[in-house]
Amino acid sequence: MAKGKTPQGAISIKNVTKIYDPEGVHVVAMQDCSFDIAAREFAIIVGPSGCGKTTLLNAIAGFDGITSGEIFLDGELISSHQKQIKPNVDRMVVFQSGALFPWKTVMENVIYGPIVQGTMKKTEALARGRQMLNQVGLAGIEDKYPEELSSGIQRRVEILRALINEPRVVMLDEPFRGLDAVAKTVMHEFLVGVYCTSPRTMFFITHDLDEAIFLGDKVVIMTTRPARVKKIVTVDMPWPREHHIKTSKLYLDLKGEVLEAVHEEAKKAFQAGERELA
Amino acid sequence: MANRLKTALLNPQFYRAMTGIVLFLVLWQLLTGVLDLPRFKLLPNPISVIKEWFSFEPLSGRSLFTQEYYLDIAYSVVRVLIAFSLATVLGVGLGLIMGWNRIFYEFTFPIVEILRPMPPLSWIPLAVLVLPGVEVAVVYVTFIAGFFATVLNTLLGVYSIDKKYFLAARCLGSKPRHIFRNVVVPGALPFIFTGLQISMGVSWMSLVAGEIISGQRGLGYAIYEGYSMFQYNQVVCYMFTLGILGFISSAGIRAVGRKLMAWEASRRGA
Amino acid sequence: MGENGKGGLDTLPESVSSQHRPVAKMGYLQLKLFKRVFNLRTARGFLSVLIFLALWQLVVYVKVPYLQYLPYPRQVAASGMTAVASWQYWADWGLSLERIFVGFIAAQIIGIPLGLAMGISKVFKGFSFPLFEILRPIPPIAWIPLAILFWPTRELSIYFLVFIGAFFIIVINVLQGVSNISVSLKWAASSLGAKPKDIFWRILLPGSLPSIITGMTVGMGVTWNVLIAAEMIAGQGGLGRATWEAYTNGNIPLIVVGMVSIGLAGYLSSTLVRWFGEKAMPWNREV
Amino acid sequence: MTGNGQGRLSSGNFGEVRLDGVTKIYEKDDKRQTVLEDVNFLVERGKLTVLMGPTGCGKTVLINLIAGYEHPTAGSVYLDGAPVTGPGRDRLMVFQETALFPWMTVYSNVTFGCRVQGMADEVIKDKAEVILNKVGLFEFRDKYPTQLSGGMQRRAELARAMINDPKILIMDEPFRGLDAMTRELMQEFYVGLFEEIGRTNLFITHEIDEAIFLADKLFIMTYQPGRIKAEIEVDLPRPREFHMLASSRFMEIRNQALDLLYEEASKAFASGSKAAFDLVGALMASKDKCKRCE
Repeated sequence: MAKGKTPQGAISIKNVTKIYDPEGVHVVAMQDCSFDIAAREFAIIVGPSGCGKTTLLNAIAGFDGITSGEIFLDGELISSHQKQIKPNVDRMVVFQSGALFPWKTVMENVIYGPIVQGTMKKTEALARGRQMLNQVGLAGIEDKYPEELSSGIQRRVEILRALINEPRVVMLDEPFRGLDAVAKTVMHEFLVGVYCTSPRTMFFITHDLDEAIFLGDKVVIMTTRPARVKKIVTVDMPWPREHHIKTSKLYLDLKGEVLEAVHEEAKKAFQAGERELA
Repeated sequence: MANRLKTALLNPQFYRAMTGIVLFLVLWQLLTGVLDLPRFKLLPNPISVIKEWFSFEPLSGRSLFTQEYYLDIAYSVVRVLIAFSLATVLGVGLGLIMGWNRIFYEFTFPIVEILRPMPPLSWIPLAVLVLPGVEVAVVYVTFIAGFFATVLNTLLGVYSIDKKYFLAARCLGSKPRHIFRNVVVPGALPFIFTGLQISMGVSWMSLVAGEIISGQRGLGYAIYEGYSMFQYNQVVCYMFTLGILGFISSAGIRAVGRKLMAWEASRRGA
Repeated sequence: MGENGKGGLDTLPESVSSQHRPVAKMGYLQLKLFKRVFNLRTARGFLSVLIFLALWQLVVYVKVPYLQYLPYPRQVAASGMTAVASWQYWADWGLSLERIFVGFIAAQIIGIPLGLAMGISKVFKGFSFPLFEILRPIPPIAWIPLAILFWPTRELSIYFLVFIGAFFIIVINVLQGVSNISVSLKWAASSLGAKPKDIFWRILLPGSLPSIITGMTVGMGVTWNVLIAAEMIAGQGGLGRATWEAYTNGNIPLIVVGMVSIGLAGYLSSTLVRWFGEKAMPWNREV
Repeated sequence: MTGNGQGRLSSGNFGEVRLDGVTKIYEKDDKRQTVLEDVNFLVERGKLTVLMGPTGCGKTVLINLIAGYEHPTAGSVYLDGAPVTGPGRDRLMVFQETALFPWMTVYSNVTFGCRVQGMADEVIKDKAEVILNKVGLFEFRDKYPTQLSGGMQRRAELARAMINDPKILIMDEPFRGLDAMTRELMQEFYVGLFEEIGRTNLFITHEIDEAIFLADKLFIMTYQPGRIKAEIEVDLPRPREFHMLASSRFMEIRNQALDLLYEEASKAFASGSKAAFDLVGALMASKDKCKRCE
């Protein structure tokens, strides 16, 4: 594997199956799910709740194993029934409700990775951190605690905390959920900017279809449980993505197509959900 | 500081509080001093208590201006501090390790759970007999009271930490020791300080009982001695002294807590 | 910031954890912990009790300094057997339990309405809470001399001491419970046409029930402490007294038997309160 | 517009709320904060009006004034011409955090209004059955709120409000806590219910797609002090379906609303409000040459 830190990050998922067995209740979360993500591709995963999006993320990140099938990262096996590579900086996760350490300041959070791994000396890490914060216009908040910042800014600091480690894959689990309309558009611009400056493979879970098409090179639509790939919609629009594409005909057609598929699955999941609770 | 006092003086709460306290004192004086009620007249009345507390030559030999008074306080405060710091160090340490390491928890928790319901004061007879000297026994009993409260709350603190912080730390390449120092300890701090508050309260309670029963110098002993020598004013003075010391110690813990958990303050201040 | 901005409760109440976020999960976590302990007890608990006994046996056998005066587990068991067989042992149990429940129930009957009143009317709280906060830090056992002085009979003064032990805790918990009821519940009720009495009986009381139960559970723990001290100092009969007399007669195994019995009695009464809590709040049960 | 359903569900006399020069000022120790200033606003009878604005613009205060939980410092709120004095069954609200009484079953929650009014038991039982079937919770009537999913809790609250046949139904960001799928289905259920009964509805949200999908009329509020900044007529056909989200008219309205919100957000940023800090990145982020395209 070329250790030259040139970001590769090609992921290939081969008929992954995941069966949960809490207290003997046999739940097939994912069944024969297969798809590939090219190196440095911005992949979006959409689908009804409980369709295994997070199961996939946990398997790739190394938080949880899979029942059968294999997952490769640049040709190297990282997850299968027997083998499960431990989480490391190559596969960084940005959590849904944000996981900045509330007891550390913004700078302490950003440089946590390099310091703990010993890949950078303190002074070097501080300089790199400050440079990254300036680059995205967040200079001046180095010594603030996460709780003092808006959720939009916390989300951006968490993404920087991930990127400073130069990961091969960045996985985001509905990172912009709960932000209001304006904050979301701001986050999209931020993410496009950061992705453009140093592109790397993105594994982005979301329910917001505008976000999916605006950011994605490829939108993978999952079925309801047991989850597998229902449809893959490729979005070939130029980078860096600009807001005015949202009124283009191509954009609207893609959105209609994805909306159709997702809504169908959501209905199925809803009936199943209600029955379960009854 | 000045404007905080100013706003305090202006708002009605302050006056209601004062009236409440003054009413209580007047009622107390009426019941014990003025009226001639069967049981009540045995009790010391506020005026005599205050006179005793502030006099230069108190009948009981103990007032704000006598050396005895401060000696008693010193005895009790030293004992509480020793017991409290022991309970904190051992309690927090044990609680963190139990919360962090599954196997250690499996074996130690049931033992803790067996000993915990035992009221600390039931240890007194055994402690006095087994431990060398009464002083150690009193400190031991005070320690036991605080120890269990601290262990349990520290344990709850570790369990209260959201799983995502552990996952995030591992993702960022932390080794177990990093996770312990950067996630477990800070994450459990709010609960630990809850435990310390409770532990301080319970320690004072056990100390007083320990001093009364084991007949050693200190505020608890002085209260009982005051009773047996019919110096009831002294008993009430010492009760309020204990109250004030209890308040100061928990205020102290809160202050340390606020400083240590600066990020907490920002959450409350935001 | 989901902080409940209400109630100036900055002095930390005896039992209730302080104001910041973890307090909301306190009840739930304890329940989770209690559940975990329960199934652990059946499986591994027994094993570690054996370890505890083995350790105890070893410590005494090897004559560890100071601990060599401890009796062997066997001796304690024997003395326990004789005690259990004797009528006096159960009489002490009965007396202690009676003292606990009279004092404890009195504290709830007076404490709960007072806590509710403070939580509902700001004016009343303005008058009474500062005074309450002055008396609260005084350790209950410091009340012994005044209690003996004031109350005509010994039993009454012990009831009073037990009352003091539980009273301050229940008032603080109820006050915390009432002030934490979210305002949207009160607004929703008043919009739906609820009159003040409806709001009290159907919203405020049930809403503060979880805190009342917490106050009772913690209060029970404290009252046993107070009772033991009161019995040892001024009591006649009761488990505390029995343990103290075992001490004065130098019968160490009986002391340990006394301690174990007190521990058991304390645990049983706390479980009784927790069971009562579970019954009183069907909606609170783990789903 | 489907006719007003005359079913037992509602008596059909729905209200109209007018706000006349309403101002609300909060005073804390010595600080005076003007939350709403001279708000003139009409919630039309039988229409679904949506209110949007940056966080901290006083949306929630405004509906609290309509519901009668708070009183205006100046100006007044009228319901069908009569001034609003306090909370009442003619103006019912579904709150952001669930306000179901946790200690009551679904049935007793829903019938609380009627029971407190002293209505006869059979009448209550009958009305409850109709409304619970309407929201699909009849089999869950003996469950406690904690035993329900998020979506079901919201539907129970809707039932609790609608059973009392209010003149206006106020929704304070009710779907905010739900996961996206439940949220979509709740939006569809809610707009279907509105289109069937035609009750006057005032809906608050900060999700732009949700606002346009539901609204007949969309109001954008200014940042502090809160005032009505603009009104957008949402002329999408009824009944609303999901595929409309991909229509070009939808996108036009969306961009129009987004521009208005942008202006307000930048004003909020200028005044340093924490929520507006989000905007920091956008105004300064410079995208140098994109390496992605090499």
